[in-house]
Amino acid sequence: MNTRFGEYGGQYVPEVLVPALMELESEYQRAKKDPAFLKELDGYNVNYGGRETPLYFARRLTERCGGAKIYLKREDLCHGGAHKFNNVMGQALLAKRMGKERLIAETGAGQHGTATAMAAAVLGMKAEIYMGEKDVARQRMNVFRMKLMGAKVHEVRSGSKLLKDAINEAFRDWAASVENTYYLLGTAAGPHPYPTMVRDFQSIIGREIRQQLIVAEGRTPDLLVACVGGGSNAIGTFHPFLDDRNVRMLGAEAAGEGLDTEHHSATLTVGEVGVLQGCKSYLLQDENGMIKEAHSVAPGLDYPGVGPEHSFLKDIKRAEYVGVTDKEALGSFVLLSQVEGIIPALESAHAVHAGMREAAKMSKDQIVVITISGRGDKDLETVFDMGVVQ
Amino acid sequence: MNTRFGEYGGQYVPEVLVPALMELESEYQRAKKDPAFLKELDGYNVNYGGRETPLYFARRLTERCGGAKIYLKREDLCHGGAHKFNNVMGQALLAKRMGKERLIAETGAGQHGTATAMAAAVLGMKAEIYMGEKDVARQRMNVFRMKLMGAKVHEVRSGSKLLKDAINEAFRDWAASVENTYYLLGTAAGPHPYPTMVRDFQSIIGREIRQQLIVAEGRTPDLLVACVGGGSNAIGTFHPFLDDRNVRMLGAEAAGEGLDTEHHSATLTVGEVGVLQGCKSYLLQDENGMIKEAHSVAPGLDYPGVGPEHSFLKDIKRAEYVGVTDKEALGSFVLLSQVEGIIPALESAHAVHAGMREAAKMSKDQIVVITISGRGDKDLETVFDMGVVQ
Amino acid sequence: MSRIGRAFSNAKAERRTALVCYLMAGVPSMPRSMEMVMACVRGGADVMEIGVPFSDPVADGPVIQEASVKALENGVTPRMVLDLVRELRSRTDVPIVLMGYYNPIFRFGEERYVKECISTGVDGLIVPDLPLHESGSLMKLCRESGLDLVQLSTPLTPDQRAAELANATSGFLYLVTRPGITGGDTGTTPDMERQVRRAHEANNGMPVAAGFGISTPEKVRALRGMGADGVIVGSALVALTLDGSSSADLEKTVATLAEACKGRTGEG
Amino acid sequence: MSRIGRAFSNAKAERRTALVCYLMAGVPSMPRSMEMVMACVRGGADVMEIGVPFSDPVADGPVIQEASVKALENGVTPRMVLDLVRELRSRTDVPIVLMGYYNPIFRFGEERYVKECISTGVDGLIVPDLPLHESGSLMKLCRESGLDLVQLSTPLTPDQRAAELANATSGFLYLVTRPGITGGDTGTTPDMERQVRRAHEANNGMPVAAGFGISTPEKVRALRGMGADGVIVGSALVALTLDGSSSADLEKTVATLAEACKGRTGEG
Ligand SMILES: Cc1ncc(COP(=O)(O)O)c(C=O)c1O
Ligand SMILES: Cc1ncc(COP(=O)(O)O)c(C=O)c1O
Repeated sequence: MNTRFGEYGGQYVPEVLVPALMELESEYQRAKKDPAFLKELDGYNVNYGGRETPLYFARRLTERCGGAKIYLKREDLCHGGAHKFNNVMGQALLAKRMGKERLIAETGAGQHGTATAMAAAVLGMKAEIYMGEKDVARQRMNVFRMKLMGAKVHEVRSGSKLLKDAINEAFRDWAASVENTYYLLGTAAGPHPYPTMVRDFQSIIGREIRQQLIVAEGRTPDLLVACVGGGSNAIGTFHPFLDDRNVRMLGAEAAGEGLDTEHHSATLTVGEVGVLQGCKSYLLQDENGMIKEAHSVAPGLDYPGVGPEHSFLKDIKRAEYVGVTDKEALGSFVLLSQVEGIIPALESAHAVHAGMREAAKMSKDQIVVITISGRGDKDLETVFDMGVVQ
Repeated sequence: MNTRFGEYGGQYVPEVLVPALMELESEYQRAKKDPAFLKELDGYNVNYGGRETPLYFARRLTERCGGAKIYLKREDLCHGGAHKFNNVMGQALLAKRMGKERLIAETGAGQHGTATAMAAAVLGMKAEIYMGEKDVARQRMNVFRMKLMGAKVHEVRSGSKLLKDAINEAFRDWAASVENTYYLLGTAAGPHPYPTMVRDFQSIIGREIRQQLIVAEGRTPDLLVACVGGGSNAIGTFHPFLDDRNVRMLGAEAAGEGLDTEHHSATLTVGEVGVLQGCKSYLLQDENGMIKEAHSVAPGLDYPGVGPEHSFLKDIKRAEYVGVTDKEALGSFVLLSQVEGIIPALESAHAVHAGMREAAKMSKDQIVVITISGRGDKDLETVFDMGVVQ
Repeated sequence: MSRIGRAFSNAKAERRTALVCYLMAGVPSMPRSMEMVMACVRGGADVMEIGVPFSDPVADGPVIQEASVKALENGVTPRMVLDLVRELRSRTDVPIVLMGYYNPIFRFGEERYVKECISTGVDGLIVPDLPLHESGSLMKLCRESGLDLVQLSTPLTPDQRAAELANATSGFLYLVTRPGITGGDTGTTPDMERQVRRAHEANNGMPVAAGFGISTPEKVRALRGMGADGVIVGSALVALTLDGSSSADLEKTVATLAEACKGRTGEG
Repeated sequence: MSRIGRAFSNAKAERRTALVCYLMAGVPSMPRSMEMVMACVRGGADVMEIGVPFSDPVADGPVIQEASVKALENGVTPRMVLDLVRELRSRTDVPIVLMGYYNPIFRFGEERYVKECISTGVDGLIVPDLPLHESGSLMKLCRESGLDLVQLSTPLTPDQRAAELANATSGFLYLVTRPGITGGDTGTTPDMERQVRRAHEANNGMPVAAGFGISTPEKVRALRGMGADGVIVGSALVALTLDGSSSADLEKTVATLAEACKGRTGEG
């Protein structure tokens, strides 16, 4: 299996984890060709996760933009409320197959942690979730959801006390527990084989889009848009279309308070190549190679790294990446709620903004598909406190 | 159209609303036979609402009970998070067809109000929601969701300041605005034709169960279980099976702090026949016919009346109804979260308890279907404050 | 002819518009209810409408809702309202109509309720949430025992149904001045004239009384000008029983309205 | 033979286990770093391992994490660590290994970094997040310029890979005593003996030093008994630079450990 996308990716981990990653790679290779595994995963996707998710023609949003037809891929309707489900279910079943009884995971906003807790519950496994102290404080309800489903939540007090540090802590746990523990990484980053494996599990998004759009419009889209945190929902959306040269791809990163400030998470747009948490990719770092704190109003985008395949797609210009500010994202959060009755996750609101901007420039017979990676219920408190409405 | 179910139902409303109800009845009669209307509704159900919802075989819950196979009908995966969607979408499209531009609705927990706001947004209509002052205070986030989607929320300060009073206020608004306003009632109660119409829109639940179970097991279920507030998710579950004499039906009402206390909402189990808000049915009332305040930890069950069809089904013994206490419901709220990774609405947790109790008494080759009417995210704060976990 | 019918025909004979006054039983208190009703009678009420409180008065605006709550807080029951009527009967012959929602009647038992009404001296019933097509059994009982069951007709009522209501009502036809609930300020609809006319055309002998939001002599005169045989004043009077006004104040207000019922028409 | 190689063979010749001491550069402060390193040298360290702080030290436990944070707060950069080595070289000949994560090296530029290491007097590198199969280009540069690149081997490493590591490493092989991160208390695995043996079998000339959680003379003696050529003490010493201990305290602790490196084996 190729461990890299161009120069990006790799396996930059302590030696103690190398055997586990190799075992994971070979087990994953076998599983993905095993019809029994695929059938079991498909069963959970359909009967438990609520797949397939709709591809919804957003008539009013389209009229609003006055350009290309806008379709929304509704990952917000997945069980748990986000695309995180797709990856978690796949990996949890893989863990079970590997005989691991304990799952560990990092979480920022709490979405991946919740999804992991959920998968552990339904499969009868143990889950322990690492979460930065600051995130624990601002995502109280997601912490409670995890505990409710029986997971143990570890508050991480090291470093910036955010997602990045939760990942570090999860790696530290794994280094000590790797024999009986499966590290269920939440995005298409980290050491090989995670970027490939997570992308494969998330590619159900793009595969469904393809089929659904064929039925609805008889053709492939002109533009795919998704938000990029670690990059899993975006790569899941893009990957099945990589060979379709006429399909453009646009990733929306968090420009936070602006690309000219220190407060953003626009790794691909303004970051520089480096190595973090197992892989080589674009990073937010200072001149000495120290990792910077990321910022975004969307907790799921608040990560200074990005999945290596996106770095590759950027370099070869197969996909474009743009920054969307907190303010712009909040604007489309409200707009989509009012125009379509869909409250998107703040993360997804970044994609909505970027997608609308493009659609407005395109002609009426063109088609834009925006992936709504999750629902915004988790963000209501944040947006409420900001006084955006009333 | 028959306005009654046995002696129950009818049209006990001020004369000023009679013409509107008659118009509604005839418009609904036409719509439900109009393929264009049905197609449009189906389109929204599938592409916007995420139907069909899964019928999930709950393996671990089944093992836990040690009796009949338990399937869960996953209305929690509907857009908005509850079965309320089915009814709201149907009625909102009907309102549009009738040329009404303004929707009004009552809401207790905020679920129906949220669903109405959502439908108004996606169809480009105005929505105004009546909600008791006490409910506004305890369901802050749902109030925000409604406002976010552009709805106006009226705090109702009359009477007990709860759902019942919100309904009164909605009727009062309607009496004055009936010419341009559609009253989008949220459950299978109220004056004819609401109980029939809401039941028809919700019957998609039972129709899907039938088809899905045929695929999964090749037969009809032995027992259907659903919670009963106003009764819409239950009647939607039951109705398509009424003619299948071998299918038992069980409605779970809120026994609150106990049927022997004053704090419950067990209308069918211990109420008496009367007339409230447009229909004759079982009610919680005192010896002078004054309506009593209902109580349940589940805000959506907190209603002293019940849809008339359930009163009829109870009398003819076609369905049974049992009370489930707050404590029992909280227990299954936690249990289902931990055993299946599904956090049910507190309302649905009543059905889970009743369903598990029955399943345990049945044999392993029998089948119980429990309708999970909604997801529990809205209830996390309540349960959290109760200190149920940790 | 019932006592109510006679009250309307007497008024007509005197070229007056009959004045129907509404008060909520037990407001401001059960003992003072009697005094308040008598004040209306002294002020010139031709018919008294007495409200039976209900927990969920869906057809009523804020004032009468508040009065309902007050009455229920004062412990008023349907039984006590009947007792109040019995006592009133020892002091006045004014026709008395009980205005109350259906559930308490249903709960009391329609038959027993009608019997008690007759025996205590009630002349008629208004049940605001019991439209014609739901009132079959109660209407039958009322007819059999000579109790008037008053129907309401509204500006939205189609002609045919308006005619049915005019024919089905007894005592008088309650013409609702506008879509909505009791109380508030109504600009009387010009359409009112047409409504009165169609009611008279459908049942010429039946008096037609207009109500909802009638609070001033001007409005009384306006309705008088539109041909109404009676006017019903509710929230305006109930408000006085809630705000601490004396029975003398109430009597004065009623007297002013009664004066308007005789005056020249067409103003306001 | 490199300076590191010589340090190990000298110790062996003296029948001692070589003592490798780890300190974080810039802790407690940049000026006092020198003093602390020299205390270790005086206490009897055969090799000094100097930590280059990184924002995300994923292989380290709480003590070294804290030291990293402290160093970064003190403004320590890779450049400053190299300067520290340059200064150290005017005072001691002790072999110096820089222990630091890969990204700062990548950012500095592998080639430039290796060159600066050589010119300032660094003898070797440990890069805890750069496993053998990712270290190709750095290893090539190190080989070319005579800088040792130390590989780590763990109890979970399969035999074949352990052999590869033993052959690929230079200076010494870093044997991790147990799965996990630095610091904490290790019950040294009995398996350690087998690990040392398989390393020696794969590459008999290569010294094998055991590290992770070695904090007491007892543990040193135990590892000595299992055939380790060296022991690496990190968190236990770093802790002293964080808790306000003096360089004299540090020297005393190192001396006690150095004593254990000579003692009879098999105890503890
Ligand atoms: C709803 C939602 N969208 C997007 C993301 C970003 O992750 P990724 O880029 O891996 O899809 C997250 C991460 O938590 C999320 O919760
Ligand atoms: C999730 C959920 N379940 C059940 C109910 C009860 O309503 P019904 O009995 O009409 O299904 C509600 C009402 O708000 C609800 O929100």
